[in-house]
Amino acid sequence: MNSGSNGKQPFLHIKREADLDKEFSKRIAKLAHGEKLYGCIQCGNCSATCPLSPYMDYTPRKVIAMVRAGFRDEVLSNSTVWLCASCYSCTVECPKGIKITDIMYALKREAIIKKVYPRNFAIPALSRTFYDEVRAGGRINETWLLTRFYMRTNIFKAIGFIGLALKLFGTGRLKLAEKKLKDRQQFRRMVESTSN
Amino acid sequence: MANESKPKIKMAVYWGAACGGCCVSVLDVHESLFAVIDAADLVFWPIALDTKYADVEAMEDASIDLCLFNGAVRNSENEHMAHVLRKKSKILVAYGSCAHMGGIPGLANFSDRESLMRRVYDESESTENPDKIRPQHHYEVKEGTLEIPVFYNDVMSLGQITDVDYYIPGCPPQTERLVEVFMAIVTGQPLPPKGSVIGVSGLAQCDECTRKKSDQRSVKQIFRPWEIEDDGETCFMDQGVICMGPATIGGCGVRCVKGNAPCRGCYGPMPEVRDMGAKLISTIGTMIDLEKEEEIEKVIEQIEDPAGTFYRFSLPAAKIRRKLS
Amino acid sequence: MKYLYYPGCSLRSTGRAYEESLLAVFRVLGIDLAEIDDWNCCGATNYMSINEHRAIAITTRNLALAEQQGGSGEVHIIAPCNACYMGLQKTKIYLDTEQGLREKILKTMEGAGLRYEGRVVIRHPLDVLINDFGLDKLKMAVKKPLHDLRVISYYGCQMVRPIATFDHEADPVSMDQVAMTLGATAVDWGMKLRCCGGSMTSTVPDVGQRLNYLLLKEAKAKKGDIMITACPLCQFNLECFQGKISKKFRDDISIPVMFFTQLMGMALGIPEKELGIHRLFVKPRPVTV
Amino acid sequence: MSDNQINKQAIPANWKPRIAAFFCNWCTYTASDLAGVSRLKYPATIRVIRIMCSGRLDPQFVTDAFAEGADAVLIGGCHPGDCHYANGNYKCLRRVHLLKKVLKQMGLEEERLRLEWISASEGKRLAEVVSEMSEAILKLGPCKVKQVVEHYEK
Amino acid sequence: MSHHKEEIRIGVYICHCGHNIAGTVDVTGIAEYASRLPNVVISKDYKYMCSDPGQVLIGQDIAEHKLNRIVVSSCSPLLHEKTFRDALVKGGLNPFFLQMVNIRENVSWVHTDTDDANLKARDLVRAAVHRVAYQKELTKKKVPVNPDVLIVGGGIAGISAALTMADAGKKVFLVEKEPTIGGHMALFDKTFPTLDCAACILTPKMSSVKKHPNITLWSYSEVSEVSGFVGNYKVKVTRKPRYVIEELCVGCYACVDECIFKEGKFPDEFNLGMSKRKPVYLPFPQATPLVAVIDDKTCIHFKTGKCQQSCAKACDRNAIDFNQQPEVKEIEVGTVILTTGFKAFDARRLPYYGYGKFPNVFTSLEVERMVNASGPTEGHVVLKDGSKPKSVGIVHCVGSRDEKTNKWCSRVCCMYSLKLAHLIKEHTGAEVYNFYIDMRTPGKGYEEFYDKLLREDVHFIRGRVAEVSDWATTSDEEGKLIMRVEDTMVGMVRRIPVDMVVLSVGLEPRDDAQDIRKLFNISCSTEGFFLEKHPKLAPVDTFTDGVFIAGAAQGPRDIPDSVAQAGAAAAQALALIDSGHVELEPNTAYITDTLCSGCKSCLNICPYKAIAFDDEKRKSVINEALCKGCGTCVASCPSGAIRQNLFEDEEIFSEIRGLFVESI
Ligand SMILES: Cc1cc2nc3c(=O)[nH]c(=O)nc-3n(C[C@H](O)[C@H](O)[C@H](O)COP(=O)(O)OP(=O)(O)OC[C@H]3O[C@@H](n4cnc5c(N)ncnc54)[C@H](O)[C@@H]3O)c2cc1C
Ligand SMILES: Cc1cc2nc3c(=O)[nH]c(=O)nc-3n(C[C@H](O)[C@H](O)[C@H](O)COP(=O)(O)OP(=O)(O)OC[C@H]3O[C@@H](n4cnc5c(N)ncnc54)[C@H](O)[C@@H]3O)c2cc1C
Ligand code: SF4
Ligand code: SF4
Ligand code: SF4
Ligand code: SF4
Ligand code: SF4
Ligand code: SF4
Ligand code: SF4
Ligand code: SF4
Repeated sequence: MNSGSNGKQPFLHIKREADLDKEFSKRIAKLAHGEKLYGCIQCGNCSATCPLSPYMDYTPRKVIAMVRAGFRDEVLSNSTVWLCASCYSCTVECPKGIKITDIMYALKREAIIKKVYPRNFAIPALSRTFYDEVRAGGRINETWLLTRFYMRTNIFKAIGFIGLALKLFGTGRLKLAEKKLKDRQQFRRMVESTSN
Repeated sequence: MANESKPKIKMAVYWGAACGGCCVSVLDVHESLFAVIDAADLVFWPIALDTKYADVEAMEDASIDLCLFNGAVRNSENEHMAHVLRKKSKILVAYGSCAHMGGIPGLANFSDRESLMRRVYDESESTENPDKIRPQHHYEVKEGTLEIPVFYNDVMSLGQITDVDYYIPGCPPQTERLVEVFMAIVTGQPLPPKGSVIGVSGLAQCDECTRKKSDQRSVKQIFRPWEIEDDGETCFMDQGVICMGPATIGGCGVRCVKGNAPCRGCYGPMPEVRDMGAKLISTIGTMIDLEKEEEIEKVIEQIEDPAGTFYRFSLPAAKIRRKLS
Repeated sequence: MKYLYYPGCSLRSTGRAYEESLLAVFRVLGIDLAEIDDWNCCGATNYMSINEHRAIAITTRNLALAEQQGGSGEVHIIAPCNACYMGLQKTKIYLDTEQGLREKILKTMEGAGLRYEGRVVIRHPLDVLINDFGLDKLKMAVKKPLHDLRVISYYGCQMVRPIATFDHEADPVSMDQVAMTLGATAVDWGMKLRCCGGSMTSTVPDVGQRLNYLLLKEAKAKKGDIMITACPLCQFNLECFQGKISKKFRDDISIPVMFFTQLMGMALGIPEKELGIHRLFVKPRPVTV
Repeated sequence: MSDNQINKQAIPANWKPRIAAFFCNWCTYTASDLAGVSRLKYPATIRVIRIMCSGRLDPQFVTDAFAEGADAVLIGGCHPGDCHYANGNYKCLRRVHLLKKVLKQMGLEEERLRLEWISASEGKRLAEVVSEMSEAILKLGPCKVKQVVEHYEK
Repeated sequence: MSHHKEEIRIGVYICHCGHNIAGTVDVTGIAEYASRLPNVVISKDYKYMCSDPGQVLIGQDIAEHKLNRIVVSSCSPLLHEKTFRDALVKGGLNPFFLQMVNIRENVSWVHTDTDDANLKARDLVRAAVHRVAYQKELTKKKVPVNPDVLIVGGGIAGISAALTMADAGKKVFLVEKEPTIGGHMALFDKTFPTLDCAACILTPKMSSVKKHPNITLWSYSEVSEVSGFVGNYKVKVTRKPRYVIEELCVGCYACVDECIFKEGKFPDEFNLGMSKRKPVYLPFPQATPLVAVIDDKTCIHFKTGKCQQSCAKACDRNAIDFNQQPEVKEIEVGTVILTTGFKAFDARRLPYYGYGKFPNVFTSLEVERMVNASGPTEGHVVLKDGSKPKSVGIVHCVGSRDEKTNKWCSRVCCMYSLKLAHLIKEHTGAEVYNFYIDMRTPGKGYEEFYDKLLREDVHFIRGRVAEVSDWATTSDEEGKLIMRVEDTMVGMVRRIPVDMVVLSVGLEPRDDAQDIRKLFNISCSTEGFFLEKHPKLAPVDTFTDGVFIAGAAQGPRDIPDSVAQAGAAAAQALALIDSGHVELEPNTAYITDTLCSGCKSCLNICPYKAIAFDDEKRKSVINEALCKGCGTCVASCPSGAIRQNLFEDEEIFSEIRGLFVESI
């Protein structure tokens, strides 16, 4: 996935200053304690401790470096942020106290707002489904969550999981209806009244 | 003692905001009174003579040789007379604690005019004032306009209103001191520089006080005088009772301590001290022998009304002259 | 002490057995729980990816409700699900430390007729068991000690990370202590805290299932009889995909995975039915037989 | 003259608090140097007067500073147990406690007098304290003592 | 100012300090403003006031304008007060007619708003002008300096300082906490970058200490009390009982051999617990002093009283004395050098490296002992099971450069990790991996050493190790310790199985650094190392005159730097001693008889018991020699009878007034 910028000159590994987003790191740093981002010493502890780094396009360390330098498009459109499982081990171990997990969240949000996340990559869709579900009802019903999620992505995948679903129903671990909030109107109003 | 050959000096005694104790102290000169009368003509003394303000105003400037002004300045009448007497007198003496530092009336600076009025005319247990009548500066009656003095928000010492030549402190001043000063003036002895506090010993009360003072003063608790069994011999401070003696200039003959009560400081501070209350706060704070904040706090809680204690006679003359509103 | 109880969504579905066993165990031990009335989703992790402010606002609603219900003074909330626990904890800390954020959120709360004062204390059931109830008392309550049982404690990510309050962030021991108190052998292994993949197991099965495979494989390698967890998602991932994983990696990694409260319930002699043992896919033979 | 009430007035525009700061030579004054050497930033509100020990702090300095126009007074000394002169800081602590009680009775806002232990290595703490205090005093507005005193001066 | 007989003539000097001040403060504007203040005769701004021309300028103006008070508005008085006082003296004025205004540390460096900064600078200058008018002529008191010196801590720094001082003919008391001197260096086999044998260079120095006629060595001892002041410290040293009479013991090991414990049973501190010792032991064969110690916590005699005391019987010199008690020595010295060294970081604080859990995870210090021929493994680098490792991973920065433990770089561990890599390779031929974040090798010959290692087939992986674990994912990982790290140069996470892990622990302040600090009245920096007076210009001085610091107690440093610092500290101490006397700041308190009422409020408050009561006069008196000038009594005297030179009430009151009251 490491193929130059926008397919224009696929084999050229060079980045020009003009192509960088100079404000990018500042936006990310605005997070709680985000300014610590600038203290990164590129030690790679985050990557090494990350259970998912083997599957990521870029290691977390590299993402941090790219954020600092303003490689916005590359950062937002690769798999790393979406593979972050929020396990927080990087955050706990980073010698410079950088809240890498929170930065990953911020990058996810930025990607969703900019709609640049990898298409058909299931995780953003799950987030979106989850989000809509909570906004509507205040609580999650995992049955509907999964159903809607699979509808959004790939219905055929769902078929592979049907056996599992049936087993869950069988043991009473999935239900079709879940108690909703008492005053859902009020809850929704509260949710709507917030902004980011 | 009076000097026959010299003409009698003209003397005035006036009271502003005061209890009257100072006037009484003048009478207290006992047998010396004759000496005084021999040497001085009293031209103005509201407590004893029927001289009107107008008579004083009519006097020639600097025609009074010696004026003892006692009491603080609390209203427009006090202020007016302070200015008049200043003009008419060669030597204006702030006589007693109130004229010197504001004195007991000065404690009213912990309050303000409005609250005082409210208390006196509306709220006090014995007040019956359904129409909420308050004293008015001008009041029209058949006979014409009545004017009563304006009551100020602040109490001030005489020195804060007008130029004072000498201060004789005390609540009231020790009479012997007055006689000494008077005689010095009459006999034309060289006088101390203007603005001096006179009739004082120059050392704090403890110098004269015969109570035994410990070399290892360490206080872990503060008592009010009635909470201890005073042995009559040990320094009050060593017994944990706040005594203003160490910060108070001598002259009274430690009369309170001799009467087994701690000094309250009516003679005022030592000359090097700018804020008597703050200075004793320093001394007391230092001698409390505790290090934990909670414990310190507890002991300090035992000092009831600390501002009133440390500034009992000197509030208007303190650096922070009154309660801020 | 009285505790407010925040179940969270999962304890009402895939993690039902966790709730059932937790309530049963706490009842037997005499620890009082009162469910927070009208609680809503904690926001979990996915919500954070969309809108941080909203995620914090909806979590704060739960805290505010708890304060309302819990009376004056400190209000202790037990949140058994790791994700909920972390979400509530993190929200509380953000509100305590970020002045600007607090003002914003409090305004939102006000709009919803709620007040949040910061009196809540977020507790994990393990924290309460060890630090309030006490392991000595627990030991005395054990009816059927689990001798000869090798227990693998799996803590998952979000119990002690990123904010450790009652256990070490890199080397937690609380669940092991509980297991030992029940008479079992706590197996020391290096993957206590290693991520199970979270939602990845369903969304990116290739990756998620591999993470679970590694965990299960190591648990077997360390000769564990049983794995215990304190998180509905971990339990779900580790247990429910075992068939698929075995097939995929051609390796038998089957091992019972249960909630630590279920294991406690067994040792305390609580009937299986009340502990939701029947809901497990992999029967915990070593304890049931 | 002379019968002003002390007016409650609005905080004047552009007004910035001035804080008299009495710092002990060994700890807090050194901390202020450290803050400088480390180029930390804090509001230009404090005016430092160096004394050898917080034990030298005479409560008269405090009342005098207010009377001359300070909006607040900050006293800085070594941490308890760290006094360069064994225990001068404890003596200061007790005086300040007592003084605070008196000033409270005088109607002075508590925020206007602050005692802080700031060691030689705590440049950052110093900057924080000054910033905090400046903010608090900015909210309170100018101190009225000077106004009162001026009213008393002929 | 009516009481001043002479006319006050003030000169004001505003320093630019290059751009340091002038960049923020309008120096010419302030100078102009100052020229209009009362009593100011002349006011100038100048580029560098502390430079020679700046000082000369003051002298010239004093002569030309008959100045009798000087205000210098520049940097902190803690930095340059002495400079400018000297300039006054050169100009023929008493040095105490100077007042400094700190418009650098307290203004230009900390404020950004120039209006506010200028306003503040003006206020401060005005205050100084007001204050200086009241300043008096004073003379410094001279007190003789006791030429004896106390050195605390017998590591390489303490040893070097002691020998330098003793060779210069001064009497040295060297106090060491442990039974032997030598410190950390005594543990090492070789030292970087030259790889010379540590014992070969250290032990001769240790024995010189013992033999030197000018050195009194008290090992197994600690300083328990300090009083007095520069040039004249009184110190109490507590000597712990070692139950062996030092003068009689010749270190023959007879007692050790005959102890009823046939084998060592208790962790040997010197070998970091990797070997066992008996209750009676000598730390190592070159221990200095070479005197046995009996550890009363493990000795049967002390535990039960029922030992046959074969140790004592074995000693034909009758050196063993079970009745020894702690002994307190009182000494008087003029100067002190603190060389108490460092503590190695406790690797247990980072559980993900598995120290204490996996037997084959070692700390660097343990490996130092291992490679040492006289160490617990006789110089063999071996795993716990005695076999040779085939692969070894060395983790740099353990407990350094980490916000959660210690933020600082420990400075020596890159170099000693390279050293250990070399030695391990040499001893075992194993594959050696160095995991580093940055390779820090600044020093003479250090980069060359790194270069040598790079060519020695040692692997260098740039990345901070996240975890050392025993879970294997492949068969070649089975039974190994797996190190997980990102190879940041390649951008990929790697798992590297090794047999042995070495944790290069960082350097920390010692646990008792705070106690020592309090005892000697010095400061510690934020991280807890002893604070120097100035990081560049006075790196071995402290804020307490006569107390110097050197070695790793001041901050992480290697042996060459520790020795260099020790030399510097010795030189400073010698300079003080050889000047024969110290001048004391004339800031003592004094009592005005005519104001003292004898209230005795002051008697019990002086920490130095400088105040006494004259029963005849019924007044208190201050012993000027004892007063250290804190001013506590001054503030407390209710009569205002106690005053303080340099900090007179009227000086401070006028400073306050000057700060707030516009006077033009
Ligand atoms: C693993 C390792 C390897 C190293 N290798 C090298 C190397 O190859 N080359 C190199 O140049 N540097 C090396 N160093 C650094 C070197 O150890 C230090 O530079 C050096 O030891 C500092 O010497 P010191 O005298 O300041 O402190 P220390 O060696 O720590 O000595 C301090 C002494 O003071 C004593 N003491 C402490 N407190 C008290 C007290 N309160 N009262 C009395 N005595 C007290 C201690 O017992 C000790 O004897 C290494 C460091 C480590 C950790
Ligand atoms: C660009 C740069 C920036 C730096 N910044 C810093 C910094 O911010 N902080 C820091 O701590 N260090 C800094 N340094 C390092 C610092 O410059 C040196 O540590 C310091 O100058 C060394 O001082 P010195 O007295 O040993 O040598 P020098 O400063 O080189 O002085 C040697 C003197 O000896 C004279 N001399 C030479 N030969 C003879 C001779 N034969 N006879 C008579 N006189 C002779 C020279 O003319 C010179 O005056 C910096 C160095 C550089 C190059
Ligand atoms: S662990 Fe922290 S410092 Fe190291 S590379 Fe990752 S973010 Fe940077
Ligand atoms: S929080 Fe995300 S980036 Fe960090 S270690 Fe866990 S999965 Fe990796
Ligand atoms: S303090 Fe009071 S009681 Fe004590 S000696 Fe002084 S005047 Fe006397
Ligand atoms: S003892 Fe004190 S209070 Fe009493 S009269 Fe004398 S000065 Fe006044
Ligand atoms: S007394 Fe006994 S145990 Fe102790 S050292 Fe001597 S022989 Fe060993
Ligand atoms: S010297 Fe090297 S190993 Fe030691 S802390 Fe510094 S960078 Fe890390
Ligand atoms: S406190 Fe002052 S007045 Fe009292 S004895 Fe001491 S010096 Fe004299
Ligand atoms: S100034 Fe301090 S040291 Fe000197 S006499 Fe007073 S209390 Fe003692």
